[in-house]
Amino acid sequence: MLNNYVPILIFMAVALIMGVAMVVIGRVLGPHRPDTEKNSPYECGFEAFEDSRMKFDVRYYLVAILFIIFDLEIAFLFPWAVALSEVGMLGFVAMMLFLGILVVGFIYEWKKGALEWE
Amino acid sequence: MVPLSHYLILGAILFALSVVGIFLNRKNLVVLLMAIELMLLAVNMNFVAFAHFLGDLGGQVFVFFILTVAAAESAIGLAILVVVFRNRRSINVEDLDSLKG
Amino acid sequence: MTETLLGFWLALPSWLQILLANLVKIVIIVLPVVLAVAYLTYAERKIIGYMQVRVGPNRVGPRGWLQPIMDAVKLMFKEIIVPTNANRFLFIGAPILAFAPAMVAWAVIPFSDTLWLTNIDAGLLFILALTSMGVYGVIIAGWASNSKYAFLGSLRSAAQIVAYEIAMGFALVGVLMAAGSLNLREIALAQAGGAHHWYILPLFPLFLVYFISGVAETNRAPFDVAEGESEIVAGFHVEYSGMAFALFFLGEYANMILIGALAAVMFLGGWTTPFTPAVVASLPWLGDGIHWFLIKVSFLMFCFLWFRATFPRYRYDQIMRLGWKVFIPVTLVWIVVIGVAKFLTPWGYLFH
Amino acid sequence: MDFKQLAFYFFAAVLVFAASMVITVRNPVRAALFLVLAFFSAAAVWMQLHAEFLSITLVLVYVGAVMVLFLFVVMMLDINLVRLREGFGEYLPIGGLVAVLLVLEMAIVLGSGPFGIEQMPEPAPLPADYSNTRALGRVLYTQYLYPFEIAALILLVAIVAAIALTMRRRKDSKYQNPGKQIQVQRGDRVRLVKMRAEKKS
Amino acid sequence: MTAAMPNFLPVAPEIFVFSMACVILLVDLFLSDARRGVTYLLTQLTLIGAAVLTVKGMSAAAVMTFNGMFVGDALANVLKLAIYGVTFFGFAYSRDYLRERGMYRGEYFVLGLFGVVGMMVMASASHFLTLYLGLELLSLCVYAMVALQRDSGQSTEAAMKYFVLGAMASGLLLYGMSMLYGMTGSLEISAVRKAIEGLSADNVILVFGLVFVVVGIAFKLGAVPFHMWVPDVYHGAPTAVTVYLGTAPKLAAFALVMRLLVGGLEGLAVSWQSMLIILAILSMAAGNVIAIAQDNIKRMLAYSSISHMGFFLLGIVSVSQNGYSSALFYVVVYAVMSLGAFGMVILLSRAGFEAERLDDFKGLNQRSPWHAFLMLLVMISMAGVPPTFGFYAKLLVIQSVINAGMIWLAIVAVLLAVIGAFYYLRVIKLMYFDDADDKAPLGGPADVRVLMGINALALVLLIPWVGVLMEVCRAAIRALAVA
Repeated sequence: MLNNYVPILIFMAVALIMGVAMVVIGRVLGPHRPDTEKNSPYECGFEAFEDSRMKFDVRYYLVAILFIIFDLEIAFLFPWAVALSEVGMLGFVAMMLFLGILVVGFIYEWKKGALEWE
Repeated sequence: MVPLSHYLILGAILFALSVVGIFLNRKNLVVLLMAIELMLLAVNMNFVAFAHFLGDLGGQVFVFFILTVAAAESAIGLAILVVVFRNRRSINVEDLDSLKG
Repeated sequence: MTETLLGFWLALPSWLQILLANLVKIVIIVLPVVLAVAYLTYAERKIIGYMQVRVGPNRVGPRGWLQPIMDAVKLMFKEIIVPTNANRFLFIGAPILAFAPAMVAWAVIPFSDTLWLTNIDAGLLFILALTSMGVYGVIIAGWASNSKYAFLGSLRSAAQIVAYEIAMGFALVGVLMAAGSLNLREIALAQAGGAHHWYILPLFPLFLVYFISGVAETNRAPFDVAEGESEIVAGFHVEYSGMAFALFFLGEYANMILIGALAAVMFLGGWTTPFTPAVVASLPWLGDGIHWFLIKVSFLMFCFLWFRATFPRYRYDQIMRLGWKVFIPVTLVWIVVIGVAKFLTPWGYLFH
Repeated sequence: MDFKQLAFYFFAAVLVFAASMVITVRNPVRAALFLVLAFFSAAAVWMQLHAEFLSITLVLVYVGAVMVLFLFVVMMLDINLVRLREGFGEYLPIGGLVAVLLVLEMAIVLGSGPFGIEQMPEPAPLPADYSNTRALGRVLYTQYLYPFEIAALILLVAIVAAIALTMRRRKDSKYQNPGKQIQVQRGDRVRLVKMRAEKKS
Repeated sequence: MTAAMPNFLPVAPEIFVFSMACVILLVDLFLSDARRGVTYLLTQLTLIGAAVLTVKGMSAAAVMTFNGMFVGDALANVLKLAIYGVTFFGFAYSRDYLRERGMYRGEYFVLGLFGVVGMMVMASASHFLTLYLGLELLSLCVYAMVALQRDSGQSTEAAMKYFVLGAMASGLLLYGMSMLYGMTGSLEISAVRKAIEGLSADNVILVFGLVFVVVGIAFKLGAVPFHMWVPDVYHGAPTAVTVYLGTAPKLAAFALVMRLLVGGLEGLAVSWQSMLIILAILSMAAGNVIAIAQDNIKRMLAYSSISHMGFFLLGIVSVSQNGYSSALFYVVVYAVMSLGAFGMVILLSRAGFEAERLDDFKGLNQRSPWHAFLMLLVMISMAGVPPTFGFYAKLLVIQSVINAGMIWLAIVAVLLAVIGAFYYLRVIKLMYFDDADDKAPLGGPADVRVLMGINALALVLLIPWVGVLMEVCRAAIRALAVA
């Protein structure tokens, strides 16, 4: 089993090296003449008038939180789907109950408007 | 071959780092939550190592549940953090001082 | 000559042998992928051009064939601008983070029955884990740029990627239920024996969800509002130029092709032939082979371009609604349908 | 030292390095990224313990989801970094000392005890067609049904709690439903009034 | 491999409460604010229904199901019934408080019910995994409930502190569990017990794991020196949540101690006994002494809870059937007393006014002699003055310590109890001998007044049956030993 992961390890190293190499190539071949105007962040031609780290809609957190929960549900579904033929009726019913509880949560989200983007 | 004790010592180092991180960090709540994640990682390391050397799948199942609970827990923890930030405009540990007898 | 080479090879220590052999394999995978990305951009411009009754690029080389090469060379000679107050290290690191997972995921794709880099048991899970890392490049790029437009764009992109990843994951569960394995090769082999065995038939809703989510996940038209030129100029990579930008570009297109390859393996039988064994027996040149895989992927890539040329851009709230309120319920329902069919009705064979 | 050992010590070193950076680095974004690195190397270590599913799930759930949320929070909360930075290093030597002592103590207990290579040898290699995910699925959905459903409840609680705590309808949002706007008929907006033409004065 | 169908009957109360909680969650979504009463009624009916199911399902012998993950024995049943009762009263007291503060939402009740499920899971856990999951289910609900008043700086701050320390405590507990797992090779409590019998009691690894387990438990109990969170959380949380988290979870904590230390690790009693003695003495001393200095009644009650946890640990320390049953008795009595005390704090509060300061109890006798009398009963019971349940509870615990041959410990406990009596008596003095700043008569709906009366009077009027109740506790503990 472990032997199968050795190529992946090598591939990861290769991909990272490739990425770094490409940036380095760009650095070496490309010109490097910074000036204030060029380096200022894009602002549609205006001067930057406030810090870019601004306050954000709480909805983004909510999406990320819900993402965690659903990701976990997927993590539970994977072994179930793979062992589906071996867990029998009981395992099937257990997962349906699990999904039922998830659906209750989903209805709650929906009704509360957590999935709405105004 | 790597003996079991080396995995356990790795877990112990992580655990000690997280405990020290929790007590050292008097400033940033987010880093506090990260230290708690590290602590659970240390625990999981132990369980996975034991499960492997005992040849028992129960430890792996336990880790899976710990992962689940810890993820849900950090979701709630960060939600509380966001609410605290709204009220206090700060996530400095030292600013949490309104409750003193 | 060959014998001296062989002797030299055998004289190497075993770890070096493994390393070199894998490096060669990796090069054999990476080079075509990068070339495919280059010519996908060419195809995109050409095809959309013809769809809009234009010619597309036709100056560099015969019929514009050398256009992508020239583009690459041009990008190499451009300056990499780092905005003031940007976090230098993360600013440069972000494109690498976007590029690397898009490449590594190719390690587990089976191109044909015998051609792959590695054949791990949990292949699909591995792919899902790697795709979920793509979001880091986006978030870090937006944050490190120290620019409002980039940050806003990265948040929007991230929220969108995240929403569609759920739908994608659920769609994969359906495939797993049908195939009973996480191994991509076994999934493809489970569909051998002709087009009527392909999972696209019983899992059609999941295929649609998966493919459209793939389009949304790569921030492609018509779901490219987070990079919409008219609103936030280019989204998270507005501040990037030169090779740093090229890395993002490579990553995005490699991801597109990856989505196509996965869809081909999971829903269209991968390298297996669409003809039944009876037909193949009489016409052996129609049998399994990597060419089927390439044909299927090319067709799916054509769909990506076709969508871009055809559909108007979605609004952001519509995108989020489609992901959360349409795709997730659809996939959930279909998972239950498969399960019920397998356990409670005699029609389980429809889903294998 | 064979490759397996080398890999273990390499990833263990990366893990310890990343973990110590998490608790000492000043910028929370960097701390979060080091935590990602820590999870990644932990996943690599778990892979050597033949916990294939858990190892990939750790990357999927923690690196792919939880740390994204952490990054969202540290990036979007308008944190006053200057205040967070002041007076940071003063406890560092003491903390480092405590950590070293703690580790030494734990290492003595764990290293000496019954967990050496002789007492607990490497278990027999697994059969070639062993699938960790399938094996886990098999026990999870037969023996561990009850905890499995409790886990579902915990996820439900997390959903309810997250929404109850953070969800707010913005009062100042000026949302218009474009669908409705398009569907407007002439009769809804324009009233045709019949008037007689004015007389010439 | 297909598993045999597990026996669902013993789990019926859990299934009922959790499905009702889901139903309530959904029903509440479709209710207007004016008809929120339906949610409340359904919640209370759920608790009553669960009690009925638990009583019906009682059997003499312990039942195991779900592959040894769940055990239904007398201890579990007693604890569950107490949990339903305490939660029922707590919800009733909280209703108007919530309404006046805009927190009268379904989430409070639903999270409360899920927390009850968590406690039930803990009460009948026979596997490390179910114990942990039950604990986390309860904790997650309580974290969220404390922060439910999300515009209040105090309550969100309390939630944050509670969360950080609670999560850390779970981490410590789990680290200990991992060591026990490694040494015994099992996660099932009875198997762990057997494995420990085969090892020597001073096995380094086992004791090493045990230390972490005990520290984790001490955090959850709020025993000194791991009590930092208790006063802040009790104080910062909305009183309606304090009444929830200050009562029923103590019963669940008892289950945690019994299942883990007694059920699984009794073989290591020599080691944990000395640790618990230190915790108990420190808790009684620090709790009682610091409570005197408080001028906020919620903080005072928090320190009082710390000292009561010390007394309860005394029962465990004696490592005997008698001691365990007196500890169970103590915890149940404590839950009822603390319910009464927090109920009274809620009753005194009005919209926009929290009766949190001790001074708010000034002259309560002039405002409402009846309520002052009820509070008097609760306070003397907490102080351990005869003839109240509080007195018997303390007496039994101290007796068990004496029987175990630790006379010095009993003397220390009595001395500290006397010191502790002081601050309870101060409340009584304020109520009867000081003039009220605020002369408004006490309101409160009729049902709450009746429940409050039952709650407080039970501490005295049930005294003739103290023997019967004690016998129930003994039977519960005996069942544990058999299983």
